[in-house]
Amino acid sequence: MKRIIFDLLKYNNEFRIGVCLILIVMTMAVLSFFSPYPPNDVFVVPPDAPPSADYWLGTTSRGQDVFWQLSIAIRNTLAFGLLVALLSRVISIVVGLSSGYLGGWVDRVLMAINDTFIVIPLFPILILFYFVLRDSMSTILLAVIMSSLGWAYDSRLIRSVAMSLKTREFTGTSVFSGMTIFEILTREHLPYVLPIIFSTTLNNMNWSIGLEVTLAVLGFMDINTPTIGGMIYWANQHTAIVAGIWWWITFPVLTVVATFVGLYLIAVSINEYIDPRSRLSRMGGGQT
Amino acid sequence: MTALLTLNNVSKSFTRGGLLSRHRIEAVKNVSFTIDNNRPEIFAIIGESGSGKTTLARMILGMQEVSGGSLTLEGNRVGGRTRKERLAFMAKVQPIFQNPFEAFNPLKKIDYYLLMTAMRFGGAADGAEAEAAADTALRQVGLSLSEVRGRFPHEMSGGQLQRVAIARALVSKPRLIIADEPVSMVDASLRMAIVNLFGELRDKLGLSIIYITHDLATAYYIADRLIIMQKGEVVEAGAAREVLSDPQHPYSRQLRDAVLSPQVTAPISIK
Amino acid sequence: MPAYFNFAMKRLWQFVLVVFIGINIAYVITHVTPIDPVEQSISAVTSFGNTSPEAIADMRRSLQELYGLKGDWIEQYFSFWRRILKADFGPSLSAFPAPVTSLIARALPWTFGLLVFTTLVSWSIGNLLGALAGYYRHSRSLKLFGVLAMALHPVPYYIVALSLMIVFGFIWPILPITGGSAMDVAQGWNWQFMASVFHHSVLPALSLILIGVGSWFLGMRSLVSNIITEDYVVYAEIGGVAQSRMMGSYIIRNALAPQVTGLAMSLGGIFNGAVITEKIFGYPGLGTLLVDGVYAGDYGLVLGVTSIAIIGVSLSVLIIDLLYPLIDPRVQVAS
Amino acid sequence: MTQPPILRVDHLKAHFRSSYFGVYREVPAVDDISFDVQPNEIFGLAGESSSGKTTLMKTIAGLIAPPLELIGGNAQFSFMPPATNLYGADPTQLARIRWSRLSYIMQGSMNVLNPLRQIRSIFRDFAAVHLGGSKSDFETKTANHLSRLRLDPSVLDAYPHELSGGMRQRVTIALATICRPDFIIADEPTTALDVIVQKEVLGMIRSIQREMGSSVLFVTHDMGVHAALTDKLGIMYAGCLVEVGRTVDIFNAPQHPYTRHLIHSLPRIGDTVQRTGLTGTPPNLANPPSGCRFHPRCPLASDICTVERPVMRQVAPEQRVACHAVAGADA
Repeated sequence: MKRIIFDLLKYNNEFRIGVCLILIVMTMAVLSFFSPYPPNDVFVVPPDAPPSADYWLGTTSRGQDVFWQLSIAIRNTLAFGLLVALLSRVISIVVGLSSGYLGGWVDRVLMAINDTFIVIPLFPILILFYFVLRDSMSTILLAVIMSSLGWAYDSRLIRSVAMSLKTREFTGTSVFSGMTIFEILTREHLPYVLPIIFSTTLNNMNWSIGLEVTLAVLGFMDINTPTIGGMIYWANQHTAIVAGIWWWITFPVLTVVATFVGLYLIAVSINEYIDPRSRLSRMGGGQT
Repeated sequence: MTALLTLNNVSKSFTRGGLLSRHRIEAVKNVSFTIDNNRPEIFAIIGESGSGKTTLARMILGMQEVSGGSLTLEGNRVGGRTRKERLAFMAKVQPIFQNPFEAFNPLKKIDYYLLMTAMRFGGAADGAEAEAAADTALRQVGLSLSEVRGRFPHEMSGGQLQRVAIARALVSKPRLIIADEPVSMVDASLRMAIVNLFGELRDKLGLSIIYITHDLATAYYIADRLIIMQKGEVVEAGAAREVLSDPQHPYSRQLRDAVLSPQVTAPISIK
Repeated sequence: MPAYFNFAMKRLWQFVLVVFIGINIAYVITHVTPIDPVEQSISAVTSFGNTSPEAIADMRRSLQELYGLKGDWIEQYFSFWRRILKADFGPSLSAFPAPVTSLIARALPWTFGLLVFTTLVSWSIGNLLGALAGYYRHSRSLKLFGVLAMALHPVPYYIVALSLMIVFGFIWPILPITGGSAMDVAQGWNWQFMASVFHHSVLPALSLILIGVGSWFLGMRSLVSNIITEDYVVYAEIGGVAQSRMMGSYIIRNALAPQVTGLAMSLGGIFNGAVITEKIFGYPGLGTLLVDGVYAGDYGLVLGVTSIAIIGVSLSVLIIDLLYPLIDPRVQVAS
Repeated sequence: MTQPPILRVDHLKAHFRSSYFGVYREVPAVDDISFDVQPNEIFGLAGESSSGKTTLMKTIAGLIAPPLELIGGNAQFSFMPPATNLYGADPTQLARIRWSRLSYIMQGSMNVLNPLRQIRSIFRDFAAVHLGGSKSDFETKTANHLSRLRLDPSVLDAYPHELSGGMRQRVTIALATICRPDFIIADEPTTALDVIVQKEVLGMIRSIQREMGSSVLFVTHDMGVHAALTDKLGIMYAGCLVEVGRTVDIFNAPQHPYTRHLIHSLPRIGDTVQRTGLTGTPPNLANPPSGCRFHPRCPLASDICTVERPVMRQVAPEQRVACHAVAGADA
């Protein structure tokens, strides 16, 4: 793994740009721990101040410093994305690996459910959730709901790899070396899907952050936890664009776009690295 | 005279298609033969693609259910229902696969599989015993643990890997080895060494080998008995050299006549 | 033909399953909540203004019926399904007493038109450019397009729509940023109205297309760069097959099958995008209806739009799936 | 035998040069190889996996793409202008030659035909330009040609996946021969086939070659196929050609120790001689042994073999061998 990262850093432009963007965003997030203001307090600074030496990114109409708000918001947003991604990884790994390896009716049942989750438009369902839960919709609960909805596409990917792994002869060797199904799945097959898991984690983070921003902007989640979506929500509530407080909207948007593009570029370059075909074309000499 | 492996009218059919155009494919039809416990032999199953030979092998290994007839190892159903039964079965029957480069996980060191087999089947209580068992097995194929330890599959040649695969199968001290096309992916210059090794294992260790192949020449060279399969059915069976010297069934004859021998006789017929 | 019939039956079964599971999720969501949805809805509606006590009682009755709060849970479950199947979601609370069904019927053509148009446009343009970029890998302009697509594709619909709105609504105000047509133009099949609809749809359509083109472009480009290493392409190349034929019948044709599957699989996501885009631009479609329904606490409306969305999206997926064998003759022999 | 060769391979060298994530590798897959192919003959090329035979074929065919690089030498077809090879020829010239004078039968018939195209269209894509004539003319020509290979014209309506493996390979052969090319390059065309079908397909290649008088460069690792089909034979080991001659001479009197081993190690039905495998392992081409590349495994190796690479020597009128232990005149 260390080797892969090193190689990619040295030779892959997309990866380098992605890592730079994510490092910037993560630095922002870490800075939140040194914020001079409690995140939920309002009117701690003069409102509506444009970016200046005192307030680097300006202040909001609610009297908050955009820079420090942004740092706590991006931290929460990233944490949210990571939580959804990790939880949904668990489902997609379990479903994908076992469906691919066991085959038969287990596979048919799991994949029928899986395909259903791929097709169903999730956004109306999330909205329905909010509609009935209203104020009890906490960020953690939303993360749990989203991860139980957003695993299907990736588990199909994992399943296709698992199916080809099952037919490879070393799986037979493992069976006849006395390994249990659990050992085969975790020790023999899991290492092959790890790169996919890694890149889908990043893509899934993008997906969940995107939905979080969207839901928050509409006010369909806990708007008191500062997130990027929440910031934009408040800016919209105060009609920041019309009022000319452009910095209140622009900087959160820029930050979140940097996150999206950064995560995506890293995922893409890792995908390219693990795709045997593109790797072969770079190495060459596969056949003599 | 006790039977090691008994196949009695073994059949296998698959169902293909959906609810309405369901049709059955009979991959193996009524195959019967017995391998004796006291007379180790190399038993060749010969057939082309689609003859059902690989399906038959998978059934003998308990990797696929039998859909008709009975298939027993020392009187017990092959495979086994519980994990304990399966382990007991696998200790007696071990496979060797076609592609030595694929037989071991490329991400794992090879000795891992030898030691795992020794711990699970060989009765090895600790690491040292497992290593000793692995080393013994490797010496039976002309290698040793010190040559193999810590090496990844890509660091070895196809011939070496196939030897290690055989050694791994030997660790559990099996009674029967199922070798499915074990030399078809091995380079010609190394192939005969592997084939000869099968003969040695039969003679020195007294184990039986089911040798599945489409190559009639090596079957003639090493096998004691054989069956020839076509579309799931056994069309001819008997002592290997007798059958191949004078095949009776039209298909066996056709097969024998299609073998291209490495000698220039008449140029290939132009029909 | 029996093979196709089989294939079609399988797809149909998947469709039924999706709708079944989807509607069940909706049922479960609305029934496991600890909050009393009826009182919650009524308080949400009444907080907007003065509603007569008779109307409130009327609402309460229809809500209780709609939620299926009468009888035991089996009875509730079946009455829920009965309503869904009859497409009867009761009267809308926010536009009382207009039935939810008529609100949805009014909004549906807008969403349908916007979605079909943008999806077809972005799918074809994205795939065409992607195929060219995968085949002519050294073209500078296509590379530049690739960079743009990479920067744009991961950004969610909301952000793109918002940015377009800021640019074209405030910085350079040349396009209408809200509504489906101009207020002063009467709806009807006349030029003036059509032109107004078109004018108003530019921004919502553009934001959907921008993202769509990017993602189809990237998908197609990587597909094609894999396909050109396939044996049959290499063989056709050394066989001197003409370039145009190569591009059309060998490369694009073979990349099309996975891209059609991809289209079916991403329809749900595209619909999500449409919901939010419509809301931002005040476009009078299902998305706006859904979001406004939530704000107004209109349970029947939210449930109705959700159900229609689930059925509509899976129906579109079914149609694409059924057409798939036209593109790939191989599925007819596969089991 | 004074006829000029249709293909002259002259000190051809092609190496894989790659710099993959900073690690430079140079693999001499084709290392200084010379031989001629005469008109109207089947020239066989034998060798184990990674002996460089496929790379040699690609280099001759001009299919050189990074990381494969042409280092030196030439592969000259008689139908090309003097001193030009396919690699680097101008595209219009190549387009004229391809399929009308030079065609290919590739390894793995499974994937060489576009899965989404009917056989009829594939024939049109490849051959219509060269055969000319109206659409119905072309249809008739195609159908006639197929019947020559005992293929029913109805295969034209099929998609590749609807045909069996043997059928597909016969279609590929029909496709490669329809323009009656002067030279056909065939890379392991029968390896994936069952023996009965293989024999049939080989007979077909043979008969159509004799009928058209084309030359075939036939690559396979299967010595049985070479014995049955080819007129001349070249043996490759680790990127080098070690022996070349008439097939019948090579099988009856193999000179190079490696060739001898290849022929004698294989069992035959009807004799029970004990056969042995070769010791040692095939060399890693990225790091080949010094001197003669076969010396670590050679029973005849002496000191000179470890340092000096043997050159090709004439040992019989039409047989050349590269081995220090085999006496012969310098070629």
